[in-house]
Amino acid sequence: MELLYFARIREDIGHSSEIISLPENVSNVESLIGFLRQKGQNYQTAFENEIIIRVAVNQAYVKFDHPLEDKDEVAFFPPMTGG
Amino acid sequence: MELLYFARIREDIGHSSEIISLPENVSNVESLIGFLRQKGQNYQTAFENEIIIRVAVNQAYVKFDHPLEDKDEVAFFPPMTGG
Amino acid sequence: MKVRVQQQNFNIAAEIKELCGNRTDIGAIVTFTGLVRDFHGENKIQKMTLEHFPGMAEKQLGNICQAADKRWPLQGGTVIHRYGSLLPGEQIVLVVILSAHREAAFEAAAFIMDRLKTDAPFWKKEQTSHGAHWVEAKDADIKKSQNWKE
Amino acid sequence: MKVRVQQQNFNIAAEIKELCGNRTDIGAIVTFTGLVRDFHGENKIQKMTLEHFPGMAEKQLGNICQAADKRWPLQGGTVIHRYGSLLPGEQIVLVVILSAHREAAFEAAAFIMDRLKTDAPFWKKEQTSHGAHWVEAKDADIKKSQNWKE
Repeated sequence: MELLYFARIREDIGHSSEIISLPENVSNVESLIGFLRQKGQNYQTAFENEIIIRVAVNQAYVKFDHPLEDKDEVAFFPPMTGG
Repeated sequence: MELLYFARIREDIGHSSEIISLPENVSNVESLIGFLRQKGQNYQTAFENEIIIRVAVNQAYVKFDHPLEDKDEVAFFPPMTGG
Repeated sequence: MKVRVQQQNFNIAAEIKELCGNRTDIGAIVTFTGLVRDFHGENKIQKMTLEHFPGMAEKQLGNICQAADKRWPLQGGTVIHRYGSLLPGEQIVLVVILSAHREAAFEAAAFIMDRLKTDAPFWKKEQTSHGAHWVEAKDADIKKSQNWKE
Repeated sequence: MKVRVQQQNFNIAAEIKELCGNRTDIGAIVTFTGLVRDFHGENKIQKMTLEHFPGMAEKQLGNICQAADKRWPLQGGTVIHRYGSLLPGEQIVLVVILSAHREAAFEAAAFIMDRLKTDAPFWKKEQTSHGAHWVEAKDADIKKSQNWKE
């Protein structure tokens, strides 16, 4: 599973991407965030406030209950501010 | 009094402007149109349908009951179609 | 805002550049360009002739711009309307609006075009494959026609 | 419609020309240009950095254009969004819409900008006289945030 981070979340975590194996107890976006929070203070800070976290799986926006597979690309980022 | 004609009205009448003295019984736009209608078939055709006549006195749009003075510039034209 | 009534063509990039100069406080630029279309209903347009009321045309466009300026927080703008003979594909009218906010810029540009259509003294004559004729105004409502603001 | 995500600047006249070519069936061109402003509230902006999600940015802009095309009778369009470092006064985004009718062109351009703001993966970071910070989205509504279309 490839994880991508953008903008504030990328800065909080300290890198822009990583490859992980889908953890046993991770079935959807919500539980993936729970898993990532345990990886360290930087992840805790990045994922502290779920209200300002957006997720795209395979480049399509999804809700936190979206199921995940090991082949997915999962991107985390704050609300968008382009234009 | 200077009279100006534009677009279809100018073509119907056959010229684009003329100078007349304010006729005795002409007090407003409505009665000026009545006076002009008597000047010939070309004027009758031009002013046949009041619904599609617009008037500007001294370059400001007015209604048919607008009073007139000899020093006024009165312009007649059809509904506008610019843009 | 600037108003121009002219026979010659205009260049949108040059107009924007002249308006903006070196300003850095502008957030949004909305432009509208109106072009001569090749068909009007069934009729193929060969040429379009635009007649106008010199002096009053500029004055009315100025009034419309003033009304827009009162209504929205704008940072400048330009309205150019051409007259004379135009071929299909040629530019007729340009509206450029600057604002710190996009909603204001969009609304003001649309407002100016709507007002311009009914309030600015221009008349289109189409030369078609079936002869020449004056374009009819779209809303020939009697009440509305005599209800103009003084 | 065409979508481009690029670092380099763009030229509005060149984009319009490329879209229109020698076509004579277009009645209206509406454009929106978004610029970097020198102030955000009290903060003087020195620089703006735009981050984006490569691939997904293009895809989302394409989706937004498709939605506009379904909704209005359009004759073509271009959306360009820049990324990287930009100074106050520089261009960020361009939307060009062609249509036979002005209402459609105005509405489609406004729609694309509204959707782009919330749906296209771009993020602005401002370098100000009081340090650098990520620009916050304007509607941080909890419900809305988790209610995205799949």
